[in-house]
Amino acid sequence: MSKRTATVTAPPMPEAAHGLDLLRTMLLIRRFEETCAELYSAARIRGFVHLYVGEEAVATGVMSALGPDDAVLSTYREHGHALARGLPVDALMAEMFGKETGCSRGRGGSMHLFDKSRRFVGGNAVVAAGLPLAIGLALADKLQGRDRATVCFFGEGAAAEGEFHESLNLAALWRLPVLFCCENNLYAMGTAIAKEHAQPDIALRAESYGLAAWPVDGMDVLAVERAAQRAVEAIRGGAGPHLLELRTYRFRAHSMYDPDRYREKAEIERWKERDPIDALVASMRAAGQLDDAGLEALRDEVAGLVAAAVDAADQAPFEPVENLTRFITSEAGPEGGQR
Amino acid sequence: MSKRTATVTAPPMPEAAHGLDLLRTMLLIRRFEETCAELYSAARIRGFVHLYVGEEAVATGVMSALGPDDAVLSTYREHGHALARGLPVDALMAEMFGKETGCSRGRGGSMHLFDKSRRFVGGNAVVAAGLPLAIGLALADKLQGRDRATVCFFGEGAAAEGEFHESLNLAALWRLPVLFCCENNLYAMGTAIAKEHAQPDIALRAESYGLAAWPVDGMDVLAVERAAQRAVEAIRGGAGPHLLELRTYRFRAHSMYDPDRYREKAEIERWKERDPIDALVASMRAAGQLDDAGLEALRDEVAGLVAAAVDAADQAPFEPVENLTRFITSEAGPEGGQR
Amino acid sequence: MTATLVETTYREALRAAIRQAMLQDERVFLMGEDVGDYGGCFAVSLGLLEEFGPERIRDTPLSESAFVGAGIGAAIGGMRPIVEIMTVNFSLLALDQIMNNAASLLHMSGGQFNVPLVIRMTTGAGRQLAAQHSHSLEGWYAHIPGLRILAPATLEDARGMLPTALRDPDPVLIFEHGSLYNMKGSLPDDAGAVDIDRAAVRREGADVTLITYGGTLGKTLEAAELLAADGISAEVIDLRTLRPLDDATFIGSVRRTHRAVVVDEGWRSGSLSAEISARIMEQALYDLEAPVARVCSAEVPMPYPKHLEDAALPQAATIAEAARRSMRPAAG
Amino acid sequence: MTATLVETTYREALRAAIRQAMLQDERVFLMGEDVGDYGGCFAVSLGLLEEFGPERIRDTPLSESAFVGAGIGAAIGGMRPIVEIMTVNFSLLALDQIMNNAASLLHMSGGQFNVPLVIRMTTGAGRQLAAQHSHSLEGWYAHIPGLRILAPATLEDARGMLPTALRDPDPVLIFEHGSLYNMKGSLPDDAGAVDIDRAAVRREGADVTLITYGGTLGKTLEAAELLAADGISAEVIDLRTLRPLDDATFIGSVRRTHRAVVVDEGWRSGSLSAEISARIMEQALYDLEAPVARVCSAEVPMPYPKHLEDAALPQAATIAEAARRSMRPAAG
Ligand SMILES: Cc1ncc(C[n+]2csc(CCOP(=O)(O)OP(=O)(O)O)c2C)c(N)n1
Ligand SMILES: Cc1ncc(C[n+]2csc(CCOP(=O)(O)OP(=O)(O)O)c2C)c(N)n1
Ligand SMILES: [Mg+2]
Ligand SMILES: [Mg+2]
Repeated sequence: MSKRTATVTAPPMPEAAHGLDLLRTMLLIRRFEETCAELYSAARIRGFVHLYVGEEAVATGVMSALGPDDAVLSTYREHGHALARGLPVDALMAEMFGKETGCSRGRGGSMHLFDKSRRFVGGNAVVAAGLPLAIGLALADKLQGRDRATVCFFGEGAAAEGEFHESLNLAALWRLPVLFCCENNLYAMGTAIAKEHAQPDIALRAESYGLAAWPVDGMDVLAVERAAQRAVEAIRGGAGPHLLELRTYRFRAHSMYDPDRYREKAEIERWKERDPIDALVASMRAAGQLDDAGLEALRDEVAGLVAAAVDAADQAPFEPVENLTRFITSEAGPEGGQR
Repeated sequence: MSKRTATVTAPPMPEAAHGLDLLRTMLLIRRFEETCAELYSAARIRGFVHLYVGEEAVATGVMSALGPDDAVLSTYREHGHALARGLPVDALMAEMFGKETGCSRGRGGSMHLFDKSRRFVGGNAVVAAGLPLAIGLALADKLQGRDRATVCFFGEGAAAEGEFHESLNLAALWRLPVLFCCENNLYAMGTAIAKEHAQPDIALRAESYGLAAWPVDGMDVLAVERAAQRAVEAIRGGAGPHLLELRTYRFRAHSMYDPDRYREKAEIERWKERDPIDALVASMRAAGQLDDAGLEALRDEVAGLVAAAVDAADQAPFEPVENLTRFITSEAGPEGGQR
Repeated sequence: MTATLVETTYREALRAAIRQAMLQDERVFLMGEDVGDYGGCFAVSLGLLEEFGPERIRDTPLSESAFVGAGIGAAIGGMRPIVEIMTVNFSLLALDQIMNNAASLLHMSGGQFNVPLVIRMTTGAGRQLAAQHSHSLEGWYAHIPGLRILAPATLEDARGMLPTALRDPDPVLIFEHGSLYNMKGSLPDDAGAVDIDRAAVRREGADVTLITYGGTLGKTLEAAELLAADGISAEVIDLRTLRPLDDATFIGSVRRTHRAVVVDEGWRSGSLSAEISARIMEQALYDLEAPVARVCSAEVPMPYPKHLEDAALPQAATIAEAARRSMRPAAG
Repeated sequence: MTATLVETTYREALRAAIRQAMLQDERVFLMGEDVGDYGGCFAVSLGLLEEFGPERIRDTPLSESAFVGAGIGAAIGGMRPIVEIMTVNFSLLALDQIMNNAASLLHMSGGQFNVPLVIRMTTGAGRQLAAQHSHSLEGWYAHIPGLRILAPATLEDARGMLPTALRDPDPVLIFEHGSLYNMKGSLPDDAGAVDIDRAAVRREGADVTLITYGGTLGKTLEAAELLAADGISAEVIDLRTLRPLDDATFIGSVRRTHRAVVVDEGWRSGSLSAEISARIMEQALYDLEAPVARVCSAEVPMPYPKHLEDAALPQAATIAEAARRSMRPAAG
């Protein structure tokens, strides 16, 4: 790896209220997903489900740097992105259940969460397929003179796909307001990064396109937030696209299908010692911003939200079968008239 | 551009006989293509035809460094590669005419020249589509323990395609015996390199995959030959893939269809002053290896070859229409028996 | 005050359509390889860069997947992009974006994200461009739910399909047959948007229905002439929109003529012609006096030489012969 | 000495086939995403890395176009690669390599460069994987000349199609339906290569021919049971090879039963079912007592919830109902 692997070091502690917000988001993601795992085992959630446990600091830190008009593109490992972006827990849980009240009316499931009102342009289950979309969203902003950023998440595995190359080149060539967020969790399914990339330093590679690219400690939500803030500020200032390589780790298997045979238990345990939630809790305690009661209250709060979401999802209706062929084409019809 | 644009400087003059070989090949390519251009205007050659005029030093220098067991992958701009690789002029011209005696039985035309006996794995008319094939050919050599190189030509425009990225990564990751030859002629059809690449230094970009990559003066056949020899030697020695960025220029339009509206006449004229044939002639004259008579004799020789090829192609038969559906599947049938 | 007719070509009609759309709607822009400095690989956009500048006539690097995906993103972002893929042959590199994003986003998002994108590309064989530059895949694309597939075969449609497509809230693919760009004719000077919901009867007839679209319309009309000389009255239907198919027009015709020949430049097996035949089977079996016949391309990667290419493609004579056979099916 | 039967699964049969090929032929190797350390995304290659090592059980980066192209190159270079694309959904990223190189090189080179490559991939819906993970495109691939398309629906074919495919000098695509991996049954311990030229009659019957393949064979056999209960005798044909199609078997059957229902998990318009219907139209129109019916997937990107997915897919009940309707076509 390059000499540039050193990450931005410990930023100063933020105000307590802000720290609590970040912590709440991370706890909510964790709780949501642990519940999903249980519901999956109980066969009440189906399909492919990819958990984000361990990576919460990434989504939480990045989203915290965005404004409501910025756009977000996610992957199939997207619960964290969606929650951190502020999608309602109820709508997400209903989507996991395939209910009509889900954020995609139940049609998408875990891998296809969408929310137009929050410019959350969705989960995408084809690896790297979101990058070209990000180029287009940013181009639309540029052509319309809007001062927005488009953020695109993808894994280090995705960086081997041709779309990564084509998209980074386009973004740099056209100086588009895109923030590429590469979540480097060291594995693409069962394939370790050393078997994916001849040069595994993604940030260094990204620089060869003429992007500003920074490696960031993805287990430190404050470091992530600060890097994202700086990048988004630069992007808005017209500095062109940026890439953050967020070095992180997933504590659980690739998906609920995966028996996780390819990693050493010891490696997983080592990373768990760097749990991003524990880390923030420790810093806040040290700064006197959090005590046991405070933490307990937060945990209860998010547990309550998730439990309520499960109940609501349970009771929500399924979309009637007659609706199957809706949304193949738009119902509004052509501009200037009904179809 | 990077500080690395300085190219290998004037190598010593080779033996006269070798210089004459190189010169003969370049003259042959030039004469072949000028004849093709005339035949195209006379509508005796059809389809898309892409001329190599101005770039002859590249094919000539690279092929001179190869052995008969090495494999070559080319593009749609391939007459020069084919001739330099030693494909018979007759078979090439017959192919341009679509005759049964053509190197692809007339089925391919200008963009699809093939010759199995010379491991010339063809013209490929989809930009960058040959790179993955090169990976496979080199992998086959590696798996079978054969000490061969696979050479893959493509343009600087092709380097923007996803296949470039995926293939360079695979080659470097698996340390495959591939020589990538990027013919940087500054334009992809009508698009100048500055509109194609955020970072137009292809050699520098290639290095980010962990390849050895060298820029080379593509108008100097001796420089090309020397660089290719060194690269092929290193590849055979197990040093893994190499990339040569061959800086060159096409003197004619992209294809016979192209009115060439996008380049300044003055730019073209400037490059013509660096005509690779003139340059070699001048060096050989200066070294006392060539005089007017010698040059005239060579010109006559290649003109004779090309004229004879045109006559032969003219008289050769077309494949009977009944054969249309041959070669959709192999005629030999499955291994161990007829189909 | 009536419109005057002006001489034009298919290429110019396409260009006029793009130009008008750019003038009328700031959200429209054209993006693709060589649409700008080069003027479009088939000169469709010639001159537009000078008029509209490089932001709106946007040259892209060779990266089909990324710039098609960028078109999808820009459409979601409020623009009305026209993406040009040089030819259908290279569109395979962007097929994931087309099928899994453009065609699917509206449904996957439960109706939230529609994709008002127009993709134009050249299709078809007949110019000796050999195996990798001669595909006719528009019928194959018509398999994909969520897309509208258009194949302008006339000047009027070359001029009028784009404005209608740009008003569509969902992705539309327009396939321009490479052999039509130089087609000459006249159009009213106020020609504009045409409907894209209905097939068109290009010639009326009573004995047999010839169903086709795009690049083979001309040959099919020629075949109808040949048949007329034999006393056979052929109706010629131009499908125009390959997805969704306007069954009603061709089924209605077959009910009257009792015979049909489908002419389709795609490879025969699994071509659109099979779908047309299957729909006639389902909706009009009892009206048929002969099996629905198909005249398609030979199932070969297209060979370069003219005699083989001609033999591989539908021709007026082979179309007429298929129609004649359907007039005497027992003998066939 | 007769072979003994052993209990196995579709997955194990596939694995046994790969393993045997690797043992018998040094030129064979397996390449794809997660075939090694992970054991194959559907565990087909589990254990093979340990047995054959990382050179021959070769994990690739996420780069479908490059590693499929590399398979083509390796085949030309004298190897016998088996390339695994995780699922058909991602194969679109490699489609240019498949159509423009694998399927075309032999023809473009005038017969010089054949491509003895086998590509395996998972296909199909039914596991609530939603729009981007549920395509059934094997019938669509069957449009491409130069490819052989296989769809093993039984343990015997899961075990036997690969060895035959590996002896083929030209590219073969094998589509494994995702819902079949856990299918249990028994095979002779010496099971091996099967023919890949002929369709199979999986159940004999006299009243109606049900034509299907791959993932819908089971449902079609169930439908035949339902029909039997109604006194309708259905013949069930498993196409097995989708290109080239063995017309003779299904045409012969339809000539006897006079009725056909095609069951195909692809989207209806432009699916393989249309081609089957068109061929029956062309070859057996006068034998039909009812229109050939099609039971296909609804033309939607697959929705996630089970009730909608079930409604979108062919089911035993809908197949049986289509067959019943074809018994009384006038009423239909
Ligand atoms: C184009 C494509 N190929 C393969 C897959 C199957 N697949 C899903 S996730 C995944 C690994 C992706 O790894 P990475 O990009 O590092 O993201 P992570 O899952 O680690 O977050 C693979 C191979 C896919 N969805 N899309
Ligand atoms: C995938 C693909 N896209 C577009 C084209 C059309 N096309 C043919 S050559 C060419 C330019 C290629 O430029 P470059 O790679 O620099 O090679 P050069 O022609 O300059 O030798 C283009 C756009 C194609 N053949 N394939
Ligand atoms: Mg990863
Ligand atoms: Mg070039």
